[in-house]
Amino acid sequence: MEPRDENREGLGGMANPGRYGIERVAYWLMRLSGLGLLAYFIGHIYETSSILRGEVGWDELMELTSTTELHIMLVIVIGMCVFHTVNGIRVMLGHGGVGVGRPTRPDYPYTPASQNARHKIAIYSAIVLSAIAMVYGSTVLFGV
Amino acid sequence: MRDTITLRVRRSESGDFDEFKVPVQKWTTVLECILHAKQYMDHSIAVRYSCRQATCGSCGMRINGRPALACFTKVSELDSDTITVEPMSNFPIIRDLAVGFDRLFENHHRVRPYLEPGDADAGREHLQSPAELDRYIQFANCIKCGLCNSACPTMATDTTFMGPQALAQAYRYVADSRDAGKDKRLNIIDDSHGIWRCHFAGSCSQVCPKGVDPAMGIQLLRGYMLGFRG
Amino acid sequence: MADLDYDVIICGSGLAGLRAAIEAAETSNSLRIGVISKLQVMRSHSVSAEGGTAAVIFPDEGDTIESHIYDTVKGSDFLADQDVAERLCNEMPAEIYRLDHWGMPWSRREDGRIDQRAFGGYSHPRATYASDKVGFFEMQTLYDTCQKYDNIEYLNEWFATSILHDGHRFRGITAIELSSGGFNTIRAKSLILATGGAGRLYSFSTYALSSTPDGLDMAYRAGLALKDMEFVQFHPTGIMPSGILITEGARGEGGYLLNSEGERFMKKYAPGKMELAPRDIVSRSMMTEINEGRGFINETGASCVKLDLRHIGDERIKEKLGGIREISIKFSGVDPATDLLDVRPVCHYMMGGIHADIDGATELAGVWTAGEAACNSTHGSNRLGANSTSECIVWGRITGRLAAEYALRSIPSEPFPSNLVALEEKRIYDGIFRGRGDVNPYEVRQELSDTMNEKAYVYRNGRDLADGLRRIRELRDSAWKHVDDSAREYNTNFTNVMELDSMFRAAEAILVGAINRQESRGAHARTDYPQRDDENFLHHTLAYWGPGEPIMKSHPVTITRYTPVERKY
Amino acid sequence: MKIHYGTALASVGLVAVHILMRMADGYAESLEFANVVANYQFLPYAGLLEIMLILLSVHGFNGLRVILLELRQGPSYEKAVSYGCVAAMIGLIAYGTRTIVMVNVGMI
Ligand SMILES: Cc1cc2nc3c(=O)[nH]c(=O)nc-3n(C[C@H](O)[C@H](O)[C@H](O)COP(=O)(O)OP(=O)(O)OC[C@H]3O[C@@H](n4cnc5c(N)ncnc54)[C@H](O)[C@@H]3O)c2cc1C
Ligand code: HEM
Ligand code: SF4
Ligand code: F3S
Ligand code: FES
Repeated sequence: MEPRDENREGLGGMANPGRYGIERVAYWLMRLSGLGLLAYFIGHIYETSSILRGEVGWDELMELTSTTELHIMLVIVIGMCVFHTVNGIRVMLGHGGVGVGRPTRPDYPYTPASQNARHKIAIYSAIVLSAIAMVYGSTVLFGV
Repeated sequence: MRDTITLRVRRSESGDFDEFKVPVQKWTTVLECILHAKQYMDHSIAVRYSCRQATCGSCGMRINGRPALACFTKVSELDSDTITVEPMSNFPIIRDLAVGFDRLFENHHRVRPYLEPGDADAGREHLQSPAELDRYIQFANCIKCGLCNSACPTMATDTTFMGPQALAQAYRYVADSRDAGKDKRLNIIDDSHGIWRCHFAGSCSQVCPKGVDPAMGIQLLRGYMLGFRG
Repeated sequence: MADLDYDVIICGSGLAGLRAAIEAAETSNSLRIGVISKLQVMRSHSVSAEGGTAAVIFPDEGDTIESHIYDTVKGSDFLADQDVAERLCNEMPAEIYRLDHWGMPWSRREDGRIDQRAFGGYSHPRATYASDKVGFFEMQTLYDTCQKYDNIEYLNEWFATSILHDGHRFRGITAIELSSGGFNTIRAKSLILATGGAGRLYSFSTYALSSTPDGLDMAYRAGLALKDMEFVQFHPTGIMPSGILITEGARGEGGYLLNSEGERFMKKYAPGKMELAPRDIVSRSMMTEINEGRGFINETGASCVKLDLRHIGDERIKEKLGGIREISIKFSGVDPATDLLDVRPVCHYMMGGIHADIDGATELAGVWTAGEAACNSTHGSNRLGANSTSECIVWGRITGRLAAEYALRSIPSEPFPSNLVALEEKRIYDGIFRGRGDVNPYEVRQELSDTMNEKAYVYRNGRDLADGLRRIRELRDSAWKHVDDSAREYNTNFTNVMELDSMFRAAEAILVGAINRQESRGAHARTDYPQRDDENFLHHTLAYWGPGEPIMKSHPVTITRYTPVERKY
Repeated sequence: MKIHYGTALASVGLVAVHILMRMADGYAESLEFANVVANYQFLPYAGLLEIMLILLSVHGFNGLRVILLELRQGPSYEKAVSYGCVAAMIGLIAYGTRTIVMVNVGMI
């Protein structure tokens, strides 16, 4: 059966972070940053290979990548990298069952223990840390 | 307190919304609104229901965008003059609000949702302490309503993902002190569309009406597979 | 028109149906077993059962099977068939353990043994429980256990309409697949009818909205008798305004019933048992209090009394009564740990049903019946709480085994009654689906159930009952038989009309039975005949379908060891 | 997925070292040709780069593969995605390795 016949939400459902909690936002940022980093990583490998063209080639590339646009990109990459790493550590712990609470008899109104403060704090920290890193990164890249 | 609201029902035939003005009181549930519209305004609305007390799992749908049980959502809680009801996403639509559950039942079946007998004496009870009971009882609360599967982002695109409902049930039996079938079950969910397709997005737990917290069950289960837990 | 073929077909997938399916599947793995349900199988009404399942599992603490039997018979106001009650009590303990081995999350004592709680009408705490979601967990356990067997197939959301037989024995059923609207013949060698109770005949009811008498009616139209239909149980504590059940377990855990003078009025009616007297007695006491002006008026305008659970304490309520805590907070806005609940007697159980013997066999070869749909006379004129899930499980097993064995040896010789299929198709499509009318069937259904509520409630009298019967017949003769919605897929209007059609016949059987029974016994309390009359009425009522009116007969009660005495608590 | 977690965990430290190197002697200096070449020719650092290259390629392309597998299903699609990602991964590793090895042995 095609996903459409199944009334699947499709990409939009996967990519819409708005309707549920911060956990869903984290999920979405994680994917986005993973893909972003991969793209950067590929670019980066290509970039560094210019060293094979000697000092001239290298400097040429350094020149080429020192534009404001690319520096902004780089700042975003820094942010993604920090978020992805910090959240990645959280997610790995979570996936291993660490900090997801422990089963007990649920009482109405039910609050899912896995959606707890520890994880929310970790997500917010990841966001804050990546913001700090981005600020720091821009001071280095753009010089103050 | 409002005394009428506008109920917007997504119809499968036209693909559009039909609107109904329905009277409400303090206790009126969304299911009662739908039934009022069905019984007195437009018979042809198709909706599944039975127990009207959040135990049978029939009436899952999207209410103002979020998956919820119609019988367990009061109009007064929604705090809105219009209520939009749509079929649960990630399930094939049969008609209007009624969706097909074959896949959910199949996935539930796949995880061997029953005790694998150990060497206990069949003529009497297993001893199980209240603390041991508490280790799985929340997962046993699952009413198979499918709301979790409707909210999960992996489910939104992956037609073969087992889904939080089934995975949580796998955990329910693994965590039961009377069960001897853990290895078999872990083997089944260790599939390319099994447990690894959960990314701990947590939406399943946020919409579950019974406090099952499938996200927790899945991560604890994965804890076994990653060697975090014995 | 598709044609399906099974060895055993089980109609209804509540506790009785699923227990039967497992037993049949275990009897032989060469049998093909079909479970057909008008709901998705695991959503059957049984999931709503809350309080407990009765069994004697603590003989070491002084409980005895003998006492369980006597409590059941006394509770029934001596209308139970005593050999049947005996069988129930004897078979139950093993079933509790079997459920445990199948995964039932029974609530436990500290030492790990299965716990039990007090329930109305018992001389020992005997209700085995799993918090207050017994039926739900039992359904889950049975459904999940069914997943072990490859020879069980599920027909989810198939509405059975009639029984096919060749004049000698059962040959199959007809059914409509809801998702496609297709009309089908299902051939089978044996049938177990486990279609549950029909409490939606009453508008104030604890039952699921799907609990209608279409299953009973199938048997009735096939010529089988409905037995003891006049005995309808009213549970004392239906919460206002929804009528959702507050389990007897709430009183089992220590809850009080209070009148407007703040008095535990049960001391006047059953000083020995107080709130834990059998349900018929508690419900009558409540109605007496209300009728004599000592009730409360709920926000909705209906009268009620109060149920006080506050002294049980928040923690114990959460542990033992979590389900009703959820229900009262959600549906009535009342937290039982801090406030009183408004409760009123509510339609809860039908002692009557398809006439069956001690094995669950009906009058037609190849057809068995189990659970609430059946009347094998375990409960007589009043069922004790927690005995119904027990009955479902015990007779689920018995009929599952017998129907499977019958299927293994049955080779029908008569030709298949295809003419009956054609007749049924005509009845449904010409008679009902394409009927003409301008009266809204949903309004008729509402009125019918309101009438039953008004005229055949806790206290009855000849005039009201006759009035009710007249009203029901008027409604029946109005032009309601039509379906506006012509879609084939998932046409619930169609099933609603089918259900309504059956409700008329069942309501008639109840009312005629109640009019004829000029005595008060168990749940049937006539203000014009307030005494029990063993001389004239110590017998079961049978109703057979007749062209104008039901044909009423009587059937003897089996009395083995306890002679009827006055019932006092 | 175990590979995914393993590669992630292993790279956390390495990426940190790699980035800290950029910061240790100032971002701009660290990127001067001579410094970069010196780094490459310092065997332990070249080793670090190589390991990181492998780990992150595996991690990154496996991550991409996961997302693609969740987007659509079907045996041929899934096969194509898996082989495609492995191929891209090998390609990237080969390409990166070429740089590292050549600079390391002084082939510039
Ligand atoms: C709120 C509530 C609480 C209760 N609590 C307790 C308790 O604590 N202890 C106790 O012992 N008892 C209790 N009871 C009683 C007990 O739950 C029921 O008697 C019992 O569950 C009935 O089970 P069943 O298997 O006979 O039928 P049900 O569970 O009612 O199932 C009927 C089945 O038949 C199917 N069906 C019906 N008609 C058709 C048709 N035409 N075609 C196809 N399928 C059809 C339905 O889909 C359903 O699957 C309670 C009852 C209520 C209402
Ligand atoms: C070094 C620190 C890193 C850590 C701790 C880390 C951790 C993780 C984890 C745990 C996941 C799985 C997320 C999930 O299943 O929901 C993941 C996904 C992913 N990672 Fe990383 N990662 C790191 C660096 C990188 C880098 C540098 C790249 C780019 C090459 C990358 C690319 C990806 C991709 C594409 C995904 C898939 C996205 C997803 O499934 O959500 N990661 N990472
Ligand atoms: S886990 Fe919760 S949301 Fe999912 S099916 Fe079960 S009860 Fe419904
Ligand atoms: S929403 Fe889906 S991704 Fe996992 S935590 Fe729940 S199953
Ligand atoms: S009707 Fe049963 S869960 Fe809503």
